[in-house]
Amino acid sequence: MRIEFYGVLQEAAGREALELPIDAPSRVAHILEELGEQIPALQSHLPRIACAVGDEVIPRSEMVTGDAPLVLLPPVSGG
Amino acid sequence: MRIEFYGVLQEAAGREALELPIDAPSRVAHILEELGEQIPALQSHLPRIACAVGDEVIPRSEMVTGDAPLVLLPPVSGG
Amino acid sequence: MEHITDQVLDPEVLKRETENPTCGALVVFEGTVRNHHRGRQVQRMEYTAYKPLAERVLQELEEETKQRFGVVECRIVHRIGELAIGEASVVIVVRSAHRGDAFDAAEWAIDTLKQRVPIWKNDFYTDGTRAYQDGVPLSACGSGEHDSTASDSASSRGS
Amino acid sequence: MEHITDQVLDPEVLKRETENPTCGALVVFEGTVRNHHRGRQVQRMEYTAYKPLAERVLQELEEETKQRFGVVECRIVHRIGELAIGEASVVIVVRSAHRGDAFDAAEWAIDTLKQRVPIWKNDFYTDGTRAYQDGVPLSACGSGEHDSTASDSASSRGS
Repeated sequence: MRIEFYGVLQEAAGREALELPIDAPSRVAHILEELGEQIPALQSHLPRIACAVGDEVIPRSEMVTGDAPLVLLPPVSGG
Repeated sequence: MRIEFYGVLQEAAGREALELPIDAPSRVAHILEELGEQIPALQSHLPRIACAVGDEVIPRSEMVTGDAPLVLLPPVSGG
Repeated sequence: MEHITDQVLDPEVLKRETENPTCGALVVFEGTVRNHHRGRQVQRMEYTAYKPLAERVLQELEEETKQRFGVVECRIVHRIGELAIGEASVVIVVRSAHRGDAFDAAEWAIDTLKQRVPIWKNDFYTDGTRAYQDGVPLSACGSGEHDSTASDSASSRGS
Repeated sequence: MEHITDQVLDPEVLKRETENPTCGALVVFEGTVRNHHRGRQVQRMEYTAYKPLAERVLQELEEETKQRFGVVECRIVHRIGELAIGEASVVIVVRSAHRGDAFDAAEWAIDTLKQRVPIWKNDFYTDGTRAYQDGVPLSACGSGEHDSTASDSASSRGS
């Protein structure tokens, strides 16, 4: 499953995206757990991120299919 | 003494200015009284006008010399 | 740009005049001529001013706005003469470090301008008639003193 | 003009897009890049966005601002990419019949934008270092729901 990073998460992960070897469909919360184990530098960020697929923010209880990337959005600072 | 009108006062007085035959120095309140007698159409406006000489608004108790025109300013509506 | 002009107002000129690298917020207010007033159709508007006093009051209003709200820049220009529908009659530009101050300052500046500056609107209606809009009497005590809600210790007017 | 762009922002374009003869008030807010942040000297700024969501949220924010404050026009454009000191990162244009609504609407729009739109600032300091500014977590429930103070009966969001 493709995971995309934005903002400070790109720095923390050292990349803009990665393929996570995980069965789909899978619950967002589960994916984040796996991700935190693979990239420990992301751990401290995970409690405050939002997750999106396409133009929708989705709750962590949601199942995602992996057809589109799961996008991780850190706290926002626009304006 | 030269009197100048602005805004709706020009309409009411039917002119932009006039020479009032009055001795100087004279109190503003007295000048306005004379003016109201000369031009009755101004009467109803006089309670709500302000008076100025140059770039100063002056109270009705003030004596003016007539060296500069006495300027009559109706309620303002800029913006 | 002076404070009273018969030329078309250009906010970009005022923005360039006030450029400031310490500021994170810019608020521009423009009053524009509407096509209606109290249910009547307006065709155009004529503004007149008593310039000697209006120039001084606007200059003082810029300074007082800066002091009262702690904003870095404030410029105000009012147009006079004949204006078409949609044209700007007044432009206020405020710059500050933070946005809340800039909004508060710009709104106070236009509210106060409407009470203190010797300028008059003459509405020309589509039916061929015209009428001066009624307004706010200026204080006999001067431009700054008539507005009791505006007279607190933060006031910086000299008179 | 779209809602997210890497081009220099031009408020005059948004003003032309929103010209409206029924409006007497125009308020423009611009957020500009400051040369300092928490006591450190900033040299330039980089903004990034998650565009699919940011575009939708800004579009909805325009609509919600109009409905909530009864203003006639609201346009919001945010810039991304590298910005120099003094350049505008965001422009909000509001037009309304009366000025109070326009000020309130523009201020609410920028306050809410800062909480809802997936955009990030990266400060580049004069000492050669850089840092993402900390921000506001987006709600897991969607762009409109996390801000409890903004969720009253006047809200018009569809989601």
